Amino acid sequence: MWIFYVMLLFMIIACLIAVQTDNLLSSIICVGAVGAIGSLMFLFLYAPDIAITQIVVEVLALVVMVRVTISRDVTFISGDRELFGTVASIVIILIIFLGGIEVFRALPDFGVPVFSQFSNTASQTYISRGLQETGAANLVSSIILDFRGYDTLGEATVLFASVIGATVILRKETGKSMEVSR
Amino acid sequence: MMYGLCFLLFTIGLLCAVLKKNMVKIVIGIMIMEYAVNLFLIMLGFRFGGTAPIIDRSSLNLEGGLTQQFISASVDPLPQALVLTSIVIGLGTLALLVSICVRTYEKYGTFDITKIRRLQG
Amino acid sequence: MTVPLPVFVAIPLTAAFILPLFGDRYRGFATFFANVAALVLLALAITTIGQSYSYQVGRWSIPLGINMVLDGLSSLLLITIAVVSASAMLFSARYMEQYSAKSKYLSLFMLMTAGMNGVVLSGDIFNLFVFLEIASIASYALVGFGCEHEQLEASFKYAVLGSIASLFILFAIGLVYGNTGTLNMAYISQAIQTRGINNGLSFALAMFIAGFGLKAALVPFHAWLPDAHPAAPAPISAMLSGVLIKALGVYAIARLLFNVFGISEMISWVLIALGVLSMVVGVFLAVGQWDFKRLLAYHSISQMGYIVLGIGLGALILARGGSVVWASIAILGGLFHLVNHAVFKSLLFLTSGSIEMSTGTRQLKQLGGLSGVMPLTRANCAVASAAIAGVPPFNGFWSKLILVIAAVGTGFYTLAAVTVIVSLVTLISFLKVHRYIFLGELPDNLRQCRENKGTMFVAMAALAVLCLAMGLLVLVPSLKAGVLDPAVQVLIDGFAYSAKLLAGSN
Amino acid sequence: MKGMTIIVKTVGSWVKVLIFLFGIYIVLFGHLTPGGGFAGGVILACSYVLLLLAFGREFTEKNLSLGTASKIDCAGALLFIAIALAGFLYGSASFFYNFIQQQFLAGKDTALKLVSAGIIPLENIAIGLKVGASLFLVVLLLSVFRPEVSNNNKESKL
Repeated sequence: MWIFYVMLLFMIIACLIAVQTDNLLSSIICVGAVGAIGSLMFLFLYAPDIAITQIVVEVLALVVMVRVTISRDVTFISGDRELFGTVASIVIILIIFLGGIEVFRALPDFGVPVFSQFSNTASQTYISRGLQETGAANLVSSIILDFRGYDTLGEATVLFASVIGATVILRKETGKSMEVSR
Repeated sequence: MMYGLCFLLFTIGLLCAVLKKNMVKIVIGIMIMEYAVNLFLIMLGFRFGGTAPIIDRSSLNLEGGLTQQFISASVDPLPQALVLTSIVIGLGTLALLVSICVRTYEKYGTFDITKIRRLQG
Repeated sequence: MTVPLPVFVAIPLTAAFILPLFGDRYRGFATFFANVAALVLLALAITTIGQSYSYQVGRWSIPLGINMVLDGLSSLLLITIAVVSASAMLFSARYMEQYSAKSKYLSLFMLMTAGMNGVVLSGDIFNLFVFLEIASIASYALVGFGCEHEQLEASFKYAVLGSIASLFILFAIGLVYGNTGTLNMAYISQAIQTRGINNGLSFALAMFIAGFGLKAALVPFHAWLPDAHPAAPAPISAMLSGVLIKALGVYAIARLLFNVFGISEMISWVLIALGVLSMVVGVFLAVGQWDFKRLLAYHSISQMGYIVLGIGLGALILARGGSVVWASIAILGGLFHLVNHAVFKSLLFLTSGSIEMSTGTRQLKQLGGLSGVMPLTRANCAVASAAIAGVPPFNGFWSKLILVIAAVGTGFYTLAAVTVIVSLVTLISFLKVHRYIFLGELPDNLRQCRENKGTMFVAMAALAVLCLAMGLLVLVPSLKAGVLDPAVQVLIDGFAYSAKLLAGSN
Repeated sequence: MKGMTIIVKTVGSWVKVLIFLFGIYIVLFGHLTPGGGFAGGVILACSYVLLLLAFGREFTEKNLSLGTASKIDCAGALLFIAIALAGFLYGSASFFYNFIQQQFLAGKDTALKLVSAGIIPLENIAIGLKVGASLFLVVLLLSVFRPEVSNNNKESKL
């Protein structure tokens, strides 16, 4: 139990550093630390699939982010936006936080899975009959590619859309001649 | 309590995304929010002393069926499937946001979002 | 014959995946291909009128698998999306020739259509989120398509706010899962009916309203829209203002509130407040604008207010246990205005694109006297302006009239007055548009500009004809009973949604 | 971008193969062990990203050019949707119908074998291709991107 608290506190501290430091590179490295600890935490939460995915995605995201920031922005952009907006946002977000914190009492305690609280949930069927229905030993695989394969089609499409979008945004010749004259 | 800390992580990310004026910091804020949400979803399915939802030899009995022990110990696989999807979606969003940042930087020479607005007039 | 529902997602997705393969070499064929796909979708969407059935993907019964649900509301939205996307696609055939990377544009356009179709057909809350993300990510990229300064900044702002909204929605989905143990909307609704709404679910509902409200650009959350919609290329502005904010925002809110969570008086008041705020703030910000597309974008916020007001009013009457007839009139007004707004606002954005393509500017002060040069565009613009301002024979008039009747009939005289006043201000604002664009003196630098004929005109004219003809949807009883009434009935029935689906699955 | 030193290049050329093979393993055994198409695809992309970082852009583009990566991206996505649509062909079946499992493998004891689970391994392969190509494409695009104009701002600031 305590190990989860330690890891979560570590993540929160790393996040705070990432948010507050002025140096972009160290900020990104802190985010990397958050991701690495998060991946470890997924492993302890018995989610090895997610742990693998998280760690490789983290590596790739870190490479991309470092690539973007290194040699680009050497100036330190510090400080926040204008005062009124800042105060208003902080107040609103604090209200959301205080409202939200109460809400988690309604959930089952940490360590008691949600699906055990209800009868006839989909997850119980996935666990007890997933192997014979789909033949996949990895139940997460059987869910994402068979029971909820339609979601995965959407997921692949999201990635496709973002790659096409990145190609469009980063294309060499933009070819629009009219609005330049503005 | 764990859920509350997780929500705190979400709030930190939200604050970072809303308040900072550096574009990369805003992207970092969104990344942190994503971690928090993913963690929250996985926590919902966690079971103390459970096993991962992956069947191996030890969880099959002699007839090839599942042992009762596995069925009663496995954590919830559904949130894991959702998180796998949401990690990919997060990566897609990140790629797009970063490319917009890079393009903007090459146009303006800065990541400062308030300066960009001023330059535009 | 019933169309298998995944077709509505599979056709645009396949088109989107194929187009980048050959689109750069054969631009003409790629355009033709995309147009054909859009027209096929339109034809298929029309066959769904009056039908209602569900489809279980992969033959897994719910809640194991995902189901797609077609009912009156989905069908109405499907047709709207198909009409607007077909005409915007036709318009972009020539309009997008001025940009490079056209095949990528067509692909993103198709992805956006697929995402919206997926959202309106989904019966699973996480699946809805996934398709919402497809449509949103495609639209972030399309807003930044021009890669000029304002496009990039608008795109970044839109992408950041949109991602935050998506994460809110995802967090709320997590809370819903934690409190009900299922993701299927029918099962969630059943769980809520048996166990009632606890703290967690009401917080989730608040996060849903914030998230979808951000996507719908209702007033406290509207900051991104006036930047993003004008920055996109004109056909995309038409899609964004015409259908995207409705399919992703209003549809999702209405579906969740009426069919899943159930309505309460407080939520109805929240909706009404959001609606009135959007109407008033949007229109008064619009009056002061001198950029044609930006003005239209502010009007989008204002018109979205009408839709939400109608739906909220209906919800309030239902929650108070008032007369179902009046509630259905209010909801009818809201939904009819949704369809009407999709048609006339996309027409307005298309005319703005036509003007911008010919003259190279969209600043009202730099334009003038175009009525002699661009008579066809002017006629289309006049039709659409009359429709948005609520001038009698056009479609906008009928939906606003229904809304006013509903407000007066149930005793909300203030709301009726606000509706009428906002409509008048809209009229003034569009008189200004006509005065500065089409009347007055033709500036010297615009003497060479020419009318856009061909496919661009056909696309605009089709929408203009619809603006005139759509009044028939409420005036002819058989049309009303076939198209609009089933959609209204879905919202009025409320929890019957889940009962029907659960009965069908067993 | 010229690449790094000879040490990095030598080690990188070996490690790259290992990472690539590991990615293939993760993709192929996704239905039996943790991993799957997505994680495997990212690992495949990572092997090429290593190549990009160690050897520089020209070398990598000779191996896997932008155009090819984009085509693999589309092909993977098409393959995935084709598998999904193939479910329509069998009987009264439907979108995403696991026809191989339900029609050919039903009743056979395939648990924990490589050939099992019907369309799931095929879908894993499609996703692996798609994800690997598209993520490599993103990294390559971001490192290639040096626009034609507007470097004056940067100079003046430094």
